[in-house]
Amino acid sequence: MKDIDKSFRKDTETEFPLREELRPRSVTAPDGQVIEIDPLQDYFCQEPPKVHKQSYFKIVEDFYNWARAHSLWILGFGTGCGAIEMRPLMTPRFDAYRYGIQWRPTPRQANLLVISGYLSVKTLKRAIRAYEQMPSPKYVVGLGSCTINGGMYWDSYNTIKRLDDYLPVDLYIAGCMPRPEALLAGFMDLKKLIRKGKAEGANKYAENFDWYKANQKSVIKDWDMPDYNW
Amino acid sequence: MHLVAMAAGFALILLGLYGALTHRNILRMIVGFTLANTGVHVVLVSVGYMPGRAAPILDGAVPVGEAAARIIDPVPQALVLTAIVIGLGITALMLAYAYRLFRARGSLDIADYTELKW
Amino acid sequence: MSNRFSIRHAAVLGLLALLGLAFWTLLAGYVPDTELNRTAAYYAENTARETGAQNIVTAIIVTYRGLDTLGEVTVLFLTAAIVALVLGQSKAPRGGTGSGFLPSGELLATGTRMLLPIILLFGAYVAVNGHLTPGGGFQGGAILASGMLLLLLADPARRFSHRIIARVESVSGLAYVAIGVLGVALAGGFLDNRILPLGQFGALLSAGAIPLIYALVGLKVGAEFSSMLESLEETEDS
Amino acid sequence: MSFEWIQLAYAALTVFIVINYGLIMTAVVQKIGARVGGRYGIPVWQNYIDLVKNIALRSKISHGVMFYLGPVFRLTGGIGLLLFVPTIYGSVMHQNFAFAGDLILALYFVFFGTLGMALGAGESGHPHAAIGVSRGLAQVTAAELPLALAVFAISLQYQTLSITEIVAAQQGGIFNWTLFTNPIATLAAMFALVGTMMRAPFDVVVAPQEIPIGPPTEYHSAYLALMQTNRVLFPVAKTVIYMNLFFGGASNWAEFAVKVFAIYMVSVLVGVVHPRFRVEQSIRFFLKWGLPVGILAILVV
Amino acid sequence: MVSAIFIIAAGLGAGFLIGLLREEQKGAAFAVALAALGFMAWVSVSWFIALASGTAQAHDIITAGTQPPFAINLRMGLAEAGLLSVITLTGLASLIYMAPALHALGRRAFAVLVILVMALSGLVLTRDIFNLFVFFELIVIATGGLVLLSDDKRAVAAGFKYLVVSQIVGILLLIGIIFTYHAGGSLNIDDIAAQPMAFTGAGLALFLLLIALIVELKPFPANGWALDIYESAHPGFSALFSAASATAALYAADKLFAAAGPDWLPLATVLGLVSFLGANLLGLAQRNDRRLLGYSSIGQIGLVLVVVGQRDILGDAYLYVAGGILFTHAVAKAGLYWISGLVPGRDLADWAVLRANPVLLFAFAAFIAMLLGLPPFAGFYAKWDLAHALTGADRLPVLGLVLLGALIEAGYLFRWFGFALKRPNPVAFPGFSTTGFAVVLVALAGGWGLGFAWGAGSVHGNLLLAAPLIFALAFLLLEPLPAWAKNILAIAGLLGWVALRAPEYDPLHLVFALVMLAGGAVILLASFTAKGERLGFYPSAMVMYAGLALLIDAQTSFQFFAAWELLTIGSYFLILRGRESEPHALSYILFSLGGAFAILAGFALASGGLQPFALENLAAIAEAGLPVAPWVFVLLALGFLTKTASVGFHIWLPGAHAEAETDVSPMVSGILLKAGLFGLWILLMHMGAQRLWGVDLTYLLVWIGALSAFLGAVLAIFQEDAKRLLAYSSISQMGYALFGLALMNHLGWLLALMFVINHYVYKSMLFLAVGGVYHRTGTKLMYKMGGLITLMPFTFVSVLVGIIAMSGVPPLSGFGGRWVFYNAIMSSEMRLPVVLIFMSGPIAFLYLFRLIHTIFLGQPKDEHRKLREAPFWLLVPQMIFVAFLIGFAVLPGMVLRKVDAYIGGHFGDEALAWSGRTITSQFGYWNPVAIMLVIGAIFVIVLALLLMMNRNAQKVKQFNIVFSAERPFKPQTTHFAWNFFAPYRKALGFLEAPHVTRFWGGITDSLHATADFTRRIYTGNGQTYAAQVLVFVVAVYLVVLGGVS
Repeated sequence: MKDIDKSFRKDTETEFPLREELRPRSVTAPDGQVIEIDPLQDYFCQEPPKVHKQSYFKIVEDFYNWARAHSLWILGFGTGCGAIEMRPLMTPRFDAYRYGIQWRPTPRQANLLVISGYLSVKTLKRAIRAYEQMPSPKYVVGLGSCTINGGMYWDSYNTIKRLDDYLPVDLYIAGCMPRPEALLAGFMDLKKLIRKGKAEGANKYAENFDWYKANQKSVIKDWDMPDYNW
Repeated sequence: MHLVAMAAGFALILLGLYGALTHRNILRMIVGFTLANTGVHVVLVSVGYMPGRAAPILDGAVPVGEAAARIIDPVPQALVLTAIVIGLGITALMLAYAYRLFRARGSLDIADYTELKW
Repeated sequence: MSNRFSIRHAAVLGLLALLGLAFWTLLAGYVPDTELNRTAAYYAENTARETGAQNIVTAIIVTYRGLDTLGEVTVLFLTAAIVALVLGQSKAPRGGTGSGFLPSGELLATGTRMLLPIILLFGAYVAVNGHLTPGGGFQGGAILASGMLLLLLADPARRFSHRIIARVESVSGLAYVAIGVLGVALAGGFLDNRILPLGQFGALLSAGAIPLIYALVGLKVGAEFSSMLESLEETEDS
Repeated sequence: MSFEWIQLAYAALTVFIVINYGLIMTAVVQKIGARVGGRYGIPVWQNYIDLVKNIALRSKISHGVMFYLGPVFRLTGGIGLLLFVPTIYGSVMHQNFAFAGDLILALYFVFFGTLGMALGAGESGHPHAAIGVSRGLAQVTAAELPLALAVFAISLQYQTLSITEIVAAQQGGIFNWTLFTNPIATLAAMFALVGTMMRAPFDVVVAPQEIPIGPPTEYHSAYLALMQTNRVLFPVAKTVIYMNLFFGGASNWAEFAVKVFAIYMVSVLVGVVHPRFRVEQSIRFFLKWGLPVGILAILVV
Repeated sequence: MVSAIFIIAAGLGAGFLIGLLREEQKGAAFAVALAALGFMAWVSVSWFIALASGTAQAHDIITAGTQPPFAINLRMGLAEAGLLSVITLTGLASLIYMAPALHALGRRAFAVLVILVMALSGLVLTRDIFNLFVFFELIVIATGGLVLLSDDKRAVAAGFKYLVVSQIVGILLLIGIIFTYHAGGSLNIDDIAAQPMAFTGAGLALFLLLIALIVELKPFPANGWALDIYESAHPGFSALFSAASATAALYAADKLFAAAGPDWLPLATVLGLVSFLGANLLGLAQRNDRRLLGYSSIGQIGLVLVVVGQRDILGDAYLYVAGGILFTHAVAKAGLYWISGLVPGRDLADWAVLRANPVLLFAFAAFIAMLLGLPPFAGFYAKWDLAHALTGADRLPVLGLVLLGALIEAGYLFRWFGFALKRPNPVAFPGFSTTGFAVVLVALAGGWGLGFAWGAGSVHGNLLLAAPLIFALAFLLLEPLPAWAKNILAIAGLLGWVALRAPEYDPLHLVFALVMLAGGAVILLASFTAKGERLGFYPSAMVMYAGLALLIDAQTSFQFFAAWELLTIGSYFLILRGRESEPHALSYILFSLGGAFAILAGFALASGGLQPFALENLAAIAEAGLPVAPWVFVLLALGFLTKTASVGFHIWLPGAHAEAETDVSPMVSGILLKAGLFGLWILLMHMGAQRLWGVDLTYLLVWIGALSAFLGAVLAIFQEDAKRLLAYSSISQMGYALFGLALMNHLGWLLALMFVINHYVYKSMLFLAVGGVYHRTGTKLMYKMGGLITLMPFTFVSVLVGIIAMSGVPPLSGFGGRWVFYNAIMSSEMRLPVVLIFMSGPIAFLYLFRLIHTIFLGQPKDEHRKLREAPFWLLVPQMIFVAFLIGFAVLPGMVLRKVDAYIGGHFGDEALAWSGRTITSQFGYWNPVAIMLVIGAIFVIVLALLLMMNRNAQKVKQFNIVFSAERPFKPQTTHFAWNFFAPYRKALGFLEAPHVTRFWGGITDSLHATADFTRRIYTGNGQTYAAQVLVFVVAVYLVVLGGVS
């Protein structure tokens, strides 16, 4: 069930009009000269993401990976109903803190993005932005069936069906929805991946940047942001 | 006697002023002031008056040698002449002004000339 | 302008009553002198010797307080000039006024012709005899001007030459000032009458420059009054 | 007191000890909090891991020079504060650079890091950072006031501004501590301690979800690592001042560890049992309760 | 020497001669009048010179060859000669000025004018009361004629009203004369025996005489007729009416008061005061220029009448004082009326046309300064001596009221000047008549000449010979040069003066000299930015600097006060140059003048009327423990506090500093405020602590300082305008300095001194930086800026250094101030005010952060994208300041050590020990070098660490921020700047309530309301005016009667 089929892609030929505030405009500077503003170009860094090499010494990289594995900072961003299962993780019952897991409110300080359940196209845009703003190495965990194949929304016009078409998913946690225990188990597995140096989603994303972008743009019709959100 | 003249003079002044301050017609005001001026003149001469003495002219009636004892004070008389002439001058001037005012607006009411105020 | 007794009237009355209080104080405190004060006494004793004038008042006016008199003459000069200025701006075109009046009648015209020389003569007499008898330049001048008034009454349309009047006025004024200045040069000070000999006490040509000054004053006053009368006469409304 | 080169090594040692102490102590405090809440809590070495992780992050961004320098200011402020105050009383090694200035230097140097951080946060261009700074500065003006008054009170009490001399004056028994000789000043100072530790109820500055943690919103990787270092160092350095001024100082590292921990726990204890204040509420709180105590302190000295 | 009688003879002769001319010979009439007036003026002036230089003696001129009192005599003395000079010269100038109008009226008008001048001369010369009357009536009639010159149709009515009132005056005068004659047997003024104030006979006669003459002086409130004349007459005539007629009438009154004896003087004093205050108060509500000048004339004549009332105490100085005020007034008022003739509109704001001609504008300013008795004009010397005489005789209420009236007058005059300089020009420039312009210039020259003459006659030395002032005034002549040339000269002059004088100063004075003058030169570097000629800037600035230079040099109270006034005027004109500064400049000058008057009163009180008074003598007063000492202290302190803008007197400062030009703001903030501190310093150094009603006044000052520091800071954080923020911060900083000074201990003073230096540096720097930003962005509102750090990096650095220094954060120099502060309060007994200071410290941090954040950090605005760095010459002084701040931070001892020793000499202690690089006090120690090194080392190490770890950081753009997975669209909505400290406002916003502004606003509003209400007594009805005159007479009569009995 690919998202990119005829029935899903409606009306791609029509140019989607830019929002008012994103259209080029001109302002007058205090000294009288007129300055042309192109909001999409001028305000954002256009640099594409880089593939970051691993450390030269394997032992150093292993040490770093160990640290990364034991310091999973999740971006506090609930995309779907699965978010409700995330909260109990921090309660005394599950206490994910003991594994070095904690929530961060800003993508700059998070390195784990949990897509918690179905992801509407509208939210996808935000998820992409949030993901791209996280510093690498960064990890994506797809939570629940919806991120794997659309789940019960398999035929929805407005949700994506396969998360790894759009973001480099390191790990899916199946279930509808998965219990906190399953989440913990998933995080443990993620840790293992990280320790092994296999969780290089960020580099993968950078390497296949064009492919991901093409996929993303094919579903997000009002693509009104730079290609990479620094 | 002298007091009567002086009192009359003062009365004339007050009367003239009363007229000048209560009548809004410019001509009547002028008349009032003329009256008051006259009063002043009367007061002036009455001050120089000394009972039983003669006018200060040194003719046969008053020989030079006795002048000091026989004549009244000549100074107020000299002054009053000047005062009269000056009063006349001012009155003439006021009349001319009255004419000018009347020509300008066709009114002789002093209350009509109050554009300048505050 | 109502004749009603209003608050304004009452206020003015009150005000004048208070002013009257001051006057009353003056009046009540007034004690007439029994002897001449020192100024008057000086005049009584020295006028004859110093000025040669019989009429002490005239001596005071023309000599001792000559500066006042010069000022007085100037007041008239100014008034005449200003009345001309004030009225000059609303002057009627030449010949355009007075014509509305009816002729003043035979009686007045004839009377004028008869009286005028006498009036002029009398005026001159009063003016030049000021140092001897009551009278003087001012009185004489006024009499002269009354002659002029009579003329105007008799013939309202009549016009006199302003230039002549003005010349008379100015020349006599200048002469007066010149006499005053001569006093500085020749005698004891400004307007000292002793620039001319004092002459015989009681004679017409005595008392130094006093008769001369009074004659000038007479001319000047006459001219000034005439000038004022004429200015008034020449306005549009007359 | 004069300078010798060896002091550099001593100072480095102090910094090293205090950073490690801080890393562990804050983790322990968090663990205690977790235990109170029935959780197991983070491992005590979690702070080290986070630090390494942040340093090990590969991609970094910069918003500009001040953004870059912000954490530098911040950590310099923390280390400087630590080093301008003698850590261990009587120890030659841990006098640090106290010869450079007295208590006043320490008090004012507190603002150095704050200023730098605020500038850096400002250049990040994030409105939430600015809002956080606005709140933080607004709150600190009121919160620091009782401390300033308390410091004034005890400098009057001891007639000196030298921290060493103040500590010296408190030696010879627990009842020589300012805590007992001048309880009012101590109480006033405690208001400030609670108010400036960025813990509840005075932590609206970093309100994590409303204005994603306020000033450091844009900070990450090594920037964040520096700030984390400061986050463990600075409270300790500050607590050292409190310890020196009010609690008799420390004559060895063990005493240091205990006292700093105990004083630090005051703000933790207050924090865990109170909900959060809005900024104007906390300003009013300090003016209504902290200020009078402070004024009383300077009046009764 | 030609006898004075020829003045009268020439006047009369010319009058009659003109009568002889034909109507068409107007040119000849003009020539005759010109010759006559020229002759009269020549005689008068030659007499004046001869009498003043002592080559001639005063003498009587007798007429009719008879000695007075039997004949009229005239007197020619110094006063008469001076007055005659003024009258005849004014007449001559007016003749030239009015020539076209006189031509239109006819040849007689020339005669009238000449006779008027003659009569005025006669009024001055004559010694005979009846002769006085004659001349008086001549004046009345001539006035009645010349009123007609006006194009204004209403003038006729005004003339008539005038005649009506003159009738009443004439009546009173005649009755007075005749009864006076009756009482004394003489009409000569010299024979009038001094009378006690009695209300019978001679006394009452004298009263009538005096009151008639006073009514002729147009006393408030019996003066509606005069105002109408002033308003409607030809300006040339109004000039004559105000300058010559009033002057002559005043002298006539003076002659009689002199004769009437000391008993009557209070009458003159009281009526003069009523006139001075009343007329000036009503002037506030005036919008018509000529009527306003009329009010001012009446007020000024009232003032001279007050002086007449003080002739018993002024003694030899009487002529000097009265003449100074009277002559200056005559010249200035004539000049102003002549200017008004050149201005087509009658509203005050219509004077904006003067902007087309800088010379006229300068003349306007100079005339105002003359009227108000500001240095270096003659009125200033007179005012000074008057104040001293009044205090010497314990007539303090009189002094107070005179100063109050002067302040009100200053209010409307300076407001007017503000209109002229700032209001939109309502009409096209009409082109000024050359003769009118020339006549104004003559008046201007006359005013300056008088100033010189009075200075030459002053025991205190001539201000116009003071080198700094000459230097400053020279810039008037240099105005055509380009600005850069003038700037080089100005800088050279300032530095040269400092270099010249520095060796003679003690360390304290040296610091102030360096800050004010050398510092001024540094700020002037920024003025190289200006293009063109920059008219008016350099004279104003240099007068201010001259004032400052003289202030530091001042040895006596007079020198001090003169310098104080000079710097006030200079700075007023400087502030007024700002674009929106009109109301603020006005409130500045009013507070400053109010303060200056308090200082004047204080010095007068201190000296007890004895001059010259050396500033050191303040110490003697304090030591002697005279009961007057605390009052001297209070008055002087009040004056200085207005300059330092302490709370309560601070409302002028924010606007004045914020709206001034870019390079002016640092001058008035960084430098000018220090003048107030300097004054306080002198005061406290000499007088020490004073107690009033058991209250230690320095304790009060401490509180004021603390409150200023606190409230200034609180207000600053709520400002949106960057320059206003800095301005409020100045209030706060001056509060600190005041606090330190008032602590009255060694360290407190050192603290104040550090603030003097530091505040100069960082506030100048910040004002220049913000000015540079304003220069580029065109706005001062901070929320309209943002993100300028990359565009204006140098400016950012200077602001950064500035705010670090200012907030007292180590390692920069502000910390030194805080350190000294703590040591100072510890050695003081003050506890509670310290709390406020403690609060204001962190609050300062708030507004400073806001300043740097909202301008330089955050999101740059679209329209500022291509902004360039501030102009080079604005940056130069800033970088000098940056270097200085860092240098001063490391090596404060270079400056402070000597001053410390000096202050130690004063207190007799040694509060600080300077060993090596460490500064030790009784309580603590401070090693700036070590601090700098430690912090620098740590900073470098940490930075190196970060660079190592983050070397490959990606530079991103302004919207690359995390935004809750959204992204911002516009910088405007993303820059958190407006109402930056909203929570603070919620908590402490009540402190922002403008109580002080409301208080002063209430005072000015009620003054205006009173003025507007009271002036309705002038109904315009001639009859009412006549009644008012009578009411006035009767009322005075009754009051005096009540007083006597």
